[in-house]
Amino acid sequence: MPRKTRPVAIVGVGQTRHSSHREDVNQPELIHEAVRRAIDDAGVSLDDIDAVVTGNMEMFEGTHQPDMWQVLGNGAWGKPCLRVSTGGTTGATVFGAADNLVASGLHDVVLAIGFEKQQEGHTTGGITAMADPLWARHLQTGALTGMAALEVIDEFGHERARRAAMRYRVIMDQHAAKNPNAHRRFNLSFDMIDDLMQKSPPLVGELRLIHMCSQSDGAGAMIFASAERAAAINRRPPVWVQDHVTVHREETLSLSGVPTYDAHGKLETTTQRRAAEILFARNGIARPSEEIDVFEMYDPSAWWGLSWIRDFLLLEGDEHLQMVERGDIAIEGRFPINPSGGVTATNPIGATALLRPLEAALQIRGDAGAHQVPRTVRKALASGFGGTLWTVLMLLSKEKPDA
Amino acid sequence: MPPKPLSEELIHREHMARFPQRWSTGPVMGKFLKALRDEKRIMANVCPRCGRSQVPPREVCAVCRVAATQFEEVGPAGTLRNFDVVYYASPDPVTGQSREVPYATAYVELDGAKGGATFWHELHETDMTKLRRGLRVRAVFEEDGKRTGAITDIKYFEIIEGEA
Amino acid sequence: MAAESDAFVVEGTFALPYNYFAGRVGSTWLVALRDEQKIYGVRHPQTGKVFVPPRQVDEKDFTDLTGDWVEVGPEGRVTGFTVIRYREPYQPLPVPFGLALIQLDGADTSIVHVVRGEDLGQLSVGRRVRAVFARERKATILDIAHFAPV
Amino acid sequence: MPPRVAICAVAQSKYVRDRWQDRVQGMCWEVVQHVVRATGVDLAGEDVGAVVSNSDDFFDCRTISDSAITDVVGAHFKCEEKVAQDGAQAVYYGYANVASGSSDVVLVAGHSKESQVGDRNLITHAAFDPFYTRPVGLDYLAAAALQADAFLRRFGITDADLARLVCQQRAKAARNPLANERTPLSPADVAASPMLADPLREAYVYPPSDGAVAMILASEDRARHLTDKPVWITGLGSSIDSFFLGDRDLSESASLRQAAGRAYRMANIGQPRTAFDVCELSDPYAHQLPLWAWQLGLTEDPRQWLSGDLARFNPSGGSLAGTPQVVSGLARTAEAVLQLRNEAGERQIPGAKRALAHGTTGPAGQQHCVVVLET
Repeated sequence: MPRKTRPVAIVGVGQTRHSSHREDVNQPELIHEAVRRAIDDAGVSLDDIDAVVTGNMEMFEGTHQPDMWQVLGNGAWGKPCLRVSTGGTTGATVFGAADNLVASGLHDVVLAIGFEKQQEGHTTGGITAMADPLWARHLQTGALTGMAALEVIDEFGHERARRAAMRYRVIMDQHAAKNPNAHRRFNLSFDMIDDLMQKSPPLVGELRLIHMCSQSDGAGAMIFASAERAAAINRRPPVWVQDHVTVHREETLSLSGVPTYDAHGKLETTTQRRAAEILFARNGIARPSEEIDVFEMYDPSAWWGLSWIRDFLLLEGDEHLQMVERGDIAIEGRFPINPSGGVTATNPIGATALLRPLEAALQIRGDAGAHQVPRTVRKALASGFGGTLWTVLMLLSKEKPDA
Repeated sequence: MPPKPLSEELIHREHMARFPQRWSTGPVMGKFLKALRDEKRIMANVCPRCGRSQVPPREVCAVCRVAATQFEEVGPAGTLRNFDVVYYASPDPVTGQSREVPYATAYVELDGAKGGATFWHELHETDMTKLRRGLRVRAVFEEDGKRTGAITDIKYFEIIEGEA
Repeated sequence: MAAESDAFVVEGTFALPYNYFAGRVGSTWLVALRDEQKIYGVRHPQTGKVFVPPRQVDEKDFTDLTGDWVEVGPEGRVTGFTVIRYREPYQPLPVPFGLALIQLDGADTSIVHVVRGEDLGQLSVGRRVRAVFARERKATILDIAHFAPV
Repeated sequence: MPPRVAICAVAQSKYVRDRWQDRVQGMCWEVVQHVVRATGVDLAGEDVGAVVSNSDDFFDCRTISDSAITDVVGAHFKCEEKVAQDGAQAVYYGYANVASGSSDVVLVAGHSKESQVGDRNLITHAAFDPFYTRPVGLDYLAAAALQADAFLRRFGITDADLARLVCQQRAKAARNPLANERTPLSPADVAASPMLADPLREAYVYPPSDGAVAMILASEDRARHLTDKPVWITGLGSSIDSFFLGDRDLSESASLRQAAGRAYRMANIGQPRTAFDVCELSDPYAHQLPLWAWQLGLTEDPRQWLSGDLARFNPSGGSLAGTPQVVSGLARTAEAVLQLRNEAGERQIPGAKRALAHGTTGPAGQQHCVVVLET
């Protein structure tokens, strides 16, 4: 069991409708939409919020210390307001920080906010600026790489790999079609796979435009509360934060396909697999794909999404490809992944890793509407991705964790 | 007075953010860049505990959490371990200007590098269909008098024809 | 071993393009500067407090403020000031120039804007000033070119 | 009940105007090594549960500034979370990380190199919104000048008063080997210092600064193994004020009063005026030391306070002597810890048992964080 000073519940969530363009609002106004919805969802007032945790990646909007301006809309005035920022994982770090702030006893009710307005900057240029200026900034192209594709292709063959990645992408789009907040909805179908494999414009190598995550304007907000306050708020059923694990890795973007070794000469694993090993061991989960009811994964591209199923679920060989080929990951499948449509559909980056547990919480509550999975969701997994292939893995549960 | 209607016209403002920078190389990166400039040599540093190479060298070995103090020459030839062919033009934050596409970048395991370390750089090849993992490649240096102590003192890597 | 003597400094640039959106509330205010040469505030429906610059909600209680636009100024009083004497590329006027907090007539909050037109040594709190509109206006806050003493 | 949380070790680099000889990685590694050695934690093992880093993408001109320092803070295949505000907020979050039960031991590590961009006003100008406040040329220096104008006028504090304060504080900095500016100043020197933005002279503004700070936080059980001299975090408070300067009364600070109130409640402090042996306040602009002291409840009359005994206020020389804006609150906390451990050398306040450390983020002190520390 994870050690935790006291249990923490999610008592309200809110998000904007995500879009490529929100010329009608400025940054604080966009955030406000999500905050207002979370407060209404929880049925609390602004005064009930004790503290705020917020995050985004400031180079995307070119605003230094943006939390200063955001106070006009984020509800933090007169309250403690923490800003954490860890790249793509920002939303998940916000999630973890809000959980820690409540569990620590410092605050009883904490509002967590993730936000990005990609339209205001150049997403790929902004990400490229993460590379070291002396040796890598001239080489990086944001988060665009074909190397994940190259590795899957090398392992499983050109035809099967490309087909599986596109099938994954079509399933995600079919999910997004059911989610009114999703940004991109193309109405893709399986009979279009061959055409997409040929005609979608290549970005980098075998990574094509259709595979890649969107660039969205949007915000998400979640309200965390102690058990006592959750019992009093109680507008919707509480969802419990079971655990979260953060695994970063070194500065270099070792996308090389060359195995690296740890100090003991042991083959290094991925952050995805390491996070899953820690999380499942700590929470007594022996068979993740059977014990977990739904997974909201930060899938920055169809290739990464496809590939990481294996790591996150601690699978071997081609089991993850089979899951996609059989349709297990569809909403009505055996192990639904991203019923929201995921990140290839919707990606306001600083919000993205918060939208994953937010959507997972909706699934547990049974409040996901048309993209609700047709089963009782007792345990939901959510992941964040960022930095140099960093992972945050979060586990939410319907039942209150044992003290 | 009737309420003032909100504007239909939506105002926006374009802006190029530009900040002058003074980047320190530090001793470790400085030694690497000076070796490129003065000797046309690629210097990796080596972790005293696990023995893996880092190229470019960094202050510590991230795995062992110790300073990596020893330097060894690697390359200039190596094996192509992975690569990207970039078709999407994006701004270079060093200039703010858009890059010309397509271009290729490569992760090269330089000869002599240990522990799977690869070196990331541009790969110069007009026929992108030639690229595959395992190809032998070599660094091509900027000519004498034109090297400035920058990563671009290596102009690019090129395929060594005839070597598997 | 690498030593301090191996280190050196590389001069370079960091540059990225941006495109900011004022939003509908902000655009309403900026378009009024351009087209009407008028300055508006937004009035809180319960407290009656008039805010300038405009904003969508009151940050303290989340009350929507976009329903009641009231004209403020163009005159007001200086509530605080400084004289900027250091030079930066983003400054709107050559130095030295006055930078003042100005409470426009009819407003309950002050805006920050530039003041010119008199000996800067005479700038004082309580001084009456008036918005001077630019001849060429582009829907920016600098459509008010500056404030001048009345 | 949450565990008590102690600071077990602190390290600061020497603050300098231009740490040209190191990347941020080298600067950060130096202080991390120091706290690792002081506590004996194994950075490569399981000792450290999480790293709370503290830096700023804009000052580093690097997206995900913490990705540059993952290696040197030992976060490879570990948890690292960056607080992107003043460093006191990193202490706040580091406390939460331990008190929540998430981690027994947390490494807090902050860095900033203001020399990298040369002119830091370019950075802080970008903190203003693009439509109402940027076009008129605001930056944090201009905002501080508007605040100084309001505060000095309200209390009739003169240029000569500020000059005396700055000379006194510089004399303290001269006793701090880590301080950036240590050259003694005379009132004549101050009078010759150019006016940047009335009433702020160059001598009233902190010099451009490079530096790094690290500390180890631990739960009570673990702290006993890591140090003989734990310093307990007994109070924390934070708050943020309005963004638009014209929405605030700049002659005072509502958010600092709120932050202080919260920290004092948590630490059971009823009489802040007499509660602290040492106060380390983030005062990048000279007028902020009396302003903050007043709003923290350390004096009822900031004008009178200026002519009193200031020995216990910023014995380090404070932020005015030159700590980078981003890590300022972390540096103040580190100084307070050194005082409570009786390790502050020539700047030691004898017998210090309880200290206040403070950090501030944003234009004219929009946000404040207060930390109460006890032996």
